[in-house]
Amino acid sequence: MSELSQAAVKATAPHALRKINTRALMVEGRALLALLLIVVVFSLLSPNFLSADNLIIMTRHVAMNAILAIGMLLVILNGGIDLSVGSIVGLSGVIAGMLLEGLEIKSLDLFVYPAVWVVIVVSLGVGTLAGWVNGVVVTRLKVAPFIATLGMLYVARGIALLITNGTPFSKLRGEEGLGNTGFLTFLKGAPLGLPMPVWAMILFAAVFAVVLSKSPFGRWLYATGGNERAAELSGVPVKKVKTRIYVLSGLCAAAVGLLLTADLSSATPAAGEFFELNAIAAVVIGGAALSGGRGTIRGTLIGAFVIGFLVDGLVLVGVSQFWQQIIKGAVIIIAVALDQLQQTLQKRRSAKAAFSPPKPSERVPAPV
Amino acid sequence: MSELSQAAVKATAPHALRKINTRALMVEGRALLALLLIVVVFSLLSPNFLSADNLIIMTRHVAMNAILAIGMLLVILNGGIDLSVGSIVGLSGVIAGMLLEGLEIKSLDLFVYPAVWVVIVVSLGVGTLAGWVNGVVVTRLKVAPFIATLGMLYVARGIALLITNGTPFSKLRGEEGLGNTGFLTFLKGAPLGLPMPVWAMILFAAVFAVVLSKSPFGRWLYATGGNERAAELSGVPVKKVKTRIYVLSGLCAAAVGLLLTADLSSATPAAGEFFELNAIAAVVIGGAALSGGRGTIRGTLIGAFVIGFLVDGLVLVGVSQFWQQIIKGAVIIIAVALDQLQQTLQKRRSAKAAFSPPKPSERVPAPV
Amino acid sequence: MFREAASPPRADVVLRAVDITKWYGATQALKGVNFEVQRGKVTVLFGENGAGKSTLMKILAGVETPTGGHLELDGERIELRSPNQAVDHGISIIHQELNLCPNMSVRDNIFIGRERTGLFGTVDYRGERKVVQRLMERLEEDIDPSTLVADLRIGQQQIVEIARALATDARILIMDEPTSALSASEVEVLFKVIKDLTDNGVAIVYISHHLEEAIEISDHAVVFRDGELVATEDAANIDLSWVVGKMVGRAAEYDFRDAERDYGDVALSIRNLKVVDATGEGRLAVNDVSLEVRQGEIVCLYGLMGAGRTELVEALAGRGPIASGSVKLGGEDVAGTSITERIERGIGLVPEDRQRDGLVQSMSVGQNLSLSSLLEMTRSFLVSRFISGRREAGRIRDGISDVRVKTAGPGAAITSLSGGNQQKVVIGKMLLTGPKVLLLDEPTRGIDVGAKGEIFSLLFREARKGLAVLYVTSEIGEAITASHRIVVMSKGRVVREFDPRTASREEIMAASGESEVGIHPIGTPSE
Amino acid sequence: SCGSSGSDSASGSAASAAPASGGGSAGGTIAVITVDLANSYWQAEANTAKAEIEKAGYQATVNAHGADPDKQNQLLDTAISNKVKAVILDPAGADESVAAVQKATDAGIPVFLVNAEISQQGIAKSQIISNNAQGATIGAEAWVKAMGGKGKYVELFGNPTDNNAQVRSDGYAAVISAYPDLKKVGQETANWDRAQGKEKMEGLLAAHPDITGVIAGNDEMALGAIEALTDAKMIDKVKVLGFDGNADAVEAVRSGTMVATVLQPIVQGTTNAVTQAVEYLKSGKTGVADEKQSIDCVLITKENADKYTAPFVLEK
Ligand SMILES: Nc1ncnc2c1ncn2[C@@H]1O[C@H](COP(=O)(O)OP(=O)(O)OP(=O)(O)O)[C@@H](O)[C@H]1O
Ligand SMILES: Nc1ncnc2c1ncn2[C@@H]1O[C@H](COP(=O)(O)OP(=O)(O)OP(=O)(O)O)[C@@H](O)[C@H]1O
Ligand SMILES: O[C@@H]1[C@H](O)[C@H](O)CO[C@H]1O
Ligand SMILES: [Mg+2]
Ligand SMILES: [Mg+2]
Repeated sequence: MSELSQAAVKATAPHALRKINTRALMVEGRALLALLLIVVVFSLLSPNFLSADNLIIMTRHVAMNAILAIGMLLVILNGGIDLSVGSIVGLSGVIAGMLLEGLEIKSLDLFVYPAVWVVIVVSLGVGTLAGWVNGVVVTRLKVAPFIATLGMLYVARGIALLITNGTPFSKLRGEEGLGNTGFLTFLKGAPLGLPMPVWAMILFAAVFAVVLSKSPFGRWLYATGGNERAAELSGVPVKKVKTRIYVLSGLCAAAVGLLLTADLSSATPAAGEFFELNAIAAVVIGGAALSGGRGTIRGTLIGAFVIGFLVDGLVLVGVSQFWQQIIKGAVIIIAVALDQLQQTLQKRRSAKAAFSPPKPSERVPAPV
Repeated sequence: MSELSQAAVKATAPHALRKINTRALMVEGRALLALLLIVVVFSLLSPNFLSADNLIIMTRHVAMNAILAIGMLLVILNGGIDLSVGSIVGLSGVIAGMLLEGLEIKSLDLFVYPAVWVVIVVSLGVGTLAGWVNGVVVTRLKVAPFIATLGMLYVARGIALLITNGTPFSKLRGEEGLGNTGFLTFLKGAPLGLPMPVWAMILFAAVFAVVLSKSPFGRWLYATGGNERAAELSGVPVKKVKTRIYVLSGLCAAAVGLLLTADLSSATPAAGEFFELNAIAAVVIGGAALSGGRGTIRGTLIGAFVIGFLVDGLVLVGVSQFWQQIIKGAVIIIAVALDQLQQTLQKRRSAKAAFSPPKPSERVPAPV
Repeated sequence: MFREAASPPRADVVLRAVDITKWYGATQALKGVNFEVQRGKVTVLFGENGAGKSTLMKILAGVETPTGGHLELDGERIELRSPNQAVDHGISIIHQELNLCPNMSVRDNIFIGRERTGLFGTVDYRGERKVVQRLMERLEEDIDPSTLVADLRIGQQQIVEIARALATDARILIMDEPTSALSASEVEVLFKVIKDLTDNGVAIVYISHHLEEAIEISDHAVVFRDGELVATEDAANIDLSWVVGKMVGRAAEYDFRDAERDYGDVALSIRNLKVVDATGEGRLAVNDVSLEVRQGEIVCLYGLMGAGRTELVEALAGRGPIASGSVKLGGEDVAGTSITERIERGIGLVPEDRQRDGLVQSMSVGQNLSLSSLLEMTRSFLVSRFISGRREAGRIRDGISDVRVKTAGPGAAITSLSGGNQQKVVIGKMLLTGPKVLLLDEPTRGIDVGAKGEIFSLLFREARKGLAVLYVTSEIGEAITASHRIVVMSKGRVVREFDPRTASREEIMAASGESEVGIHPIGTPSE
Repeated sequence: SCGSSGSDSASGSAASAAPASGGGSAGGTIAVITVDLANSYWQAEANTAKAEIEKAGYQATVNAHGADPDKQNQLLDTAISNKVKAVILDPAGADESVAAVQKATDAGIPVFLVNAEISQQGIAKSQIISNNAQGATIGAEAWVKAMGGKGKYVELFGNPTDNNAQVRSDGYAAVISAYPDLKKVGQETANWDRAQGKEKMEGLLAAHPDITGVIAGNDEMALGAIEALTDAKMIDKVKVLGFDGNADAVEAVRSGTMVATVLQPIVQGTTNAVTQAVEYLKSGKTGVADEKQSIDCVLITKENADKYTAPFVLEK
């Protein structure tokens, strides 16, 4: 089998039958190369870039996008897209903020202060619910994912704004007497020196890497993305898989909503605007195909690091705001174009190989 | 032939092989229904909705989105997407603003004030160029349209910001002495009582309706969107078609940039943000498939009217900002879901028709 | 009509379909069919395209639900709502169209939806891999379980489909055209496997448009026409003419052997052509091919799957790049020209995969027909050229009657046509461009005997008018009965030429390397 | 000490990669974080800050958070990594910015707020804000006078997630409530934006063709409204009030299409912020008693419009 195709196998089907090999690495090579380049360039331009503190800070920034991107990867593997994640980030954060400030039950003239774990569960639940609605609209009403989630982008943001009436919730600390403290300390903590979002990223990445590579669900997902009809005929519960990925994407978005709320110590309805674009970019830079069936968690993480380090690096070395945008746009295109270029080059190289005479050892007497 | 397939034929192939018939209308029927519903509801809620003045104003609002949507339709017919149109709107407007304020040629210590037609041509040219770059990145570098145009979204916006340095150009009136007046009067005019954007919409719609239905290019476009490989083997110049549609989409965006600049009497680099989402929504509500090959100018116009009348109507009757978003999201989903539902129902109906007893007149004596 | 209703109930019937009807919208695909499957026997279905064979099979396999009627398994009424339910009942199917996920490995494809799970519900890849290895051994194929399906050629993909069905250990195995992409030797292996299965009591339902092959394997023959079951017969009592007669209701013309005649000038001349394998495996798909086709001549390119024929004709049509060598059309070199330009100059291709490369499914019959020659149907208006509706309609009408497409009209959806008629549209599209050389890649794959006859009479008619035809086939009978010259390719090279009037099947097959079993990479210097 | 490469100036002036020159013995970078560089108000804020910082012998980096508290958070993180000397910040929300400012302060980087406040004191070194309530009051008074104390009007509201939007709206309402003959018939959010201001105004005009007044939360929205009114040929009948005092608005005041705008002394405020920052870096004190310093806004009408000499600068 050719280098290319072997590599491709590893990329598309990351089932851990074999150890990681050099060929497998080559596939994410382009994104990895971009990442290395970014690291090298910025560490030359700024001595602070590679400081431990800055690395941790940048990784925390990356983490939020990476978690969203992991959810987005699932959707993209299926051949869909989720434009609503940014709005779900905002919505779930706002729900948490609202619950922590206390719910008034008018009819009973009562204020209820749910415990922190309830707050977290409910917020995650709301995000998951929004994702489920996406899934149902896509599978049952047969609305294209782009449109279904575009609708949800507006709806979820509108609901977040309605709930807050535009003003953020900021009493997130809770009160001892009300039994609802700990939200901030828990989600803003940094066990073993790593901030919570980074732990969350590691957790999500690990869980989903296993799910994708080891579980039947993972295989079903790659199958539906590769050929939905074939998957269906093979007995894959296509609709269930599809619904579930939107649910999971909603869950990822809700988790980011919570982490972001803690990070800002306030829940604002505008949180998460345009996050979807960065998440999609991370997934695609990480080697996934928007048509579905191709992509890995590892690649997606690399993609998230490329974007995060790039954005932070540009600020760090003091590139002007306007140039930051231009460079970001160019890097997104170039990173993906490199991928294509490399494939073309590889083809050309093997074409050349077809013409070159066999090595002496292989040479056989030519029939005259 | 079944009703379904006939309807489908008409929908996918609006080429005037036959006259418009009722079945063809039914395809855009759902969007048309949504539009009628919007008109009815809002005219009941507000006596001003159907006033001549308001209709003209709303149509002007619709026009901008409709022109973008026409360009977007071309791209979507091809199975692509163009996220950069909003940024190109901003860029081309800014170019016009810059030229009207005069170009300083430092080396000659000279200020140049181009004539208005030059300004218009150059601005359209810049937008077209941006579209061409999109096309080249998609066809030559083989970057997925979503990514290529996402990159351009950032790059074009960044350039617009760089040019203006953030402050809008507002000396658009020009000066008699400099020979550069007339930009505003021309683009803000209202010949025969219809504002210029409306005329532009009519022009673009008419030209592209003819192009799509009557020209080889139009047919090629439907073919590449329907099955690119087959189109290529049939001798369709696939890459040329593809590049050209991004060019045309850029041109449409540039035209909107000029109209918007005139409308606001100032050129701001932030103009056009998020316009792409409304344009895409209009195209899809109008019955086009994001997978390509299906869609019409007429449908797209109806889609643009649905969105525009909805947004303006909600303002008119005084619905709160937050509810406006929720309703907009819901309407986008519902309009597209209706389309799917109708197709399912139609299938079921024609299946039933096959079973239902023939009408009395057709009835033949049953063999006992 | 229903012969089997009158015949005595057979022993050993495992699966019975009773009074099955099926409607698709307003089309009735099955009109009250009664059908039986017997333990340990091969039941073969014959019928023209669109007769309803696949529809019935899909119903048996739980893919489609019947509009009326029911199924009985071992005498008990069953309802199948999904393919998985059918598999649970021991019914498996190899679909007519390939249903694989190209982005996944052979192993994954074989176990999608039926994973073997181990500890904690994780997939047991190792176990699956072993099963796949055993299946490949049984099918005598050298395919590694971790190969990406996209990297397999179409015949190997069909093997994977077969392996997938075998992996389910079915009691009833339905094979809907399992051999359309297989070489004769692979077919032989498959037949061995089928024999093995039937010996173990498995019931087989088999469909193929390769009539001779199907007759060879059958125990019972069943013939469908227009959604009805029109004949059943024991294998012992049937032959080719019986089958054809029942299928089409008349004897089909299927022998075009011409008297020797003079051909015109050289229309197509290929010199030392080399084409690199597009899958990037670093070898030549077409290796130093030289060939000439004259006006009025029909040349058949015979060979095994993977011999490089598709690469050759695609390179001629301008799809793939030519690595070296020359291609001349009427004496003019076509080097560096695009597909579009080549069509203009008079060379066009009817591609191998009709659905993927031949048709624009979202367009009508008429629009598909006119797609390649739009520019000739334009008139200029103001600044540009526009399609003249009248001229186009006229050309389309001519096209439809020329190639005899059975359709409700030019506005009908292309997907509403039967496979054979779709193929005629693709051919008609190229004929409308007024070609000097027509290339056809497996023009009769999956097409019934009647349509095959029509397509060949069409080609011979055009050839008599001066058209040069180069077509690819993997069916030796076709090569012998419908060509003026047979060129055999193997491993990227032209190995021999034959005169169909004098050549024997055995000679041709031997030249193609048919007798060797298994697959060897092309261009390896091992010869 | 600080090795950051030169700042490619946002104002586009020749990139000044030159190391800290003259003045400040220490040198180093001061980070300016504003809201939106595509808005002339914040552009003025950023330009002033940069110029003043460089005048004082420091380098400046300029970034914008786009009213996104997360982006603000990240920019502050990066500033901390960059070991900047101080931060001049126009915060993204009063509540949402508290934690971010706290973080910088904890990292030993003093933060000086301009334009908008945060909801806690004792974290930032100074909060120099224009007195939005006072500004809204004087603006509304001038507008009420022009209205003759009666008539129907509509309001264009700023970005609802920005607390200045509410403060200004409340300030207007407080004044207007004393005039029962002034009736508010509609309100729309136009997110500080000119294009949205125009579109929303057109909708409001269709619903209420008989209005005679418009109050807007800022100049951009007011300018959009003026465009709409001009197109509808109603500009002579309708009194428009703006807020900010940007150049286009002052031009409109001069030409009579805008009744008045309220100048936010952002240039002065920003200058003060930089001065205090520099002082603080030298002496550990800002030199001003109060953390919260509010600067009164100034009304710009036709009478004093010619004293407007540079963006957001009104000569005494
Ligand atoms: N969905 C969108 N549609 C249109 N324009 C958008 C969209 N999202 C972002 N933009 C535009 O892109 C530009 C930058 O957006 P974004 O907020 O993603 O960049 P950033 O803040 O520089 O990057 P980051 O958030 O990754 O640090 C802005 O001008 C914004 O208007
Ligand atoms: N999904 C479908 N929708 C509509 N019509 C269909 C569908 N599938 C099959 N048909 C129609 O049902 C009829 C029977 O088709 P079927 O595929 O069973 O034929 P077949 O005998 O298998 O033909 P072939 O030899 O070409 O495979 C045809 O007229 C076909 O057009
Ligand atoms: O103070 C600023 C400016 O007035 C701007 O124009 C809008 O946002 C406010 O916060
Ligand atoms: Mg952002
Ligand atoms: Mg079939």
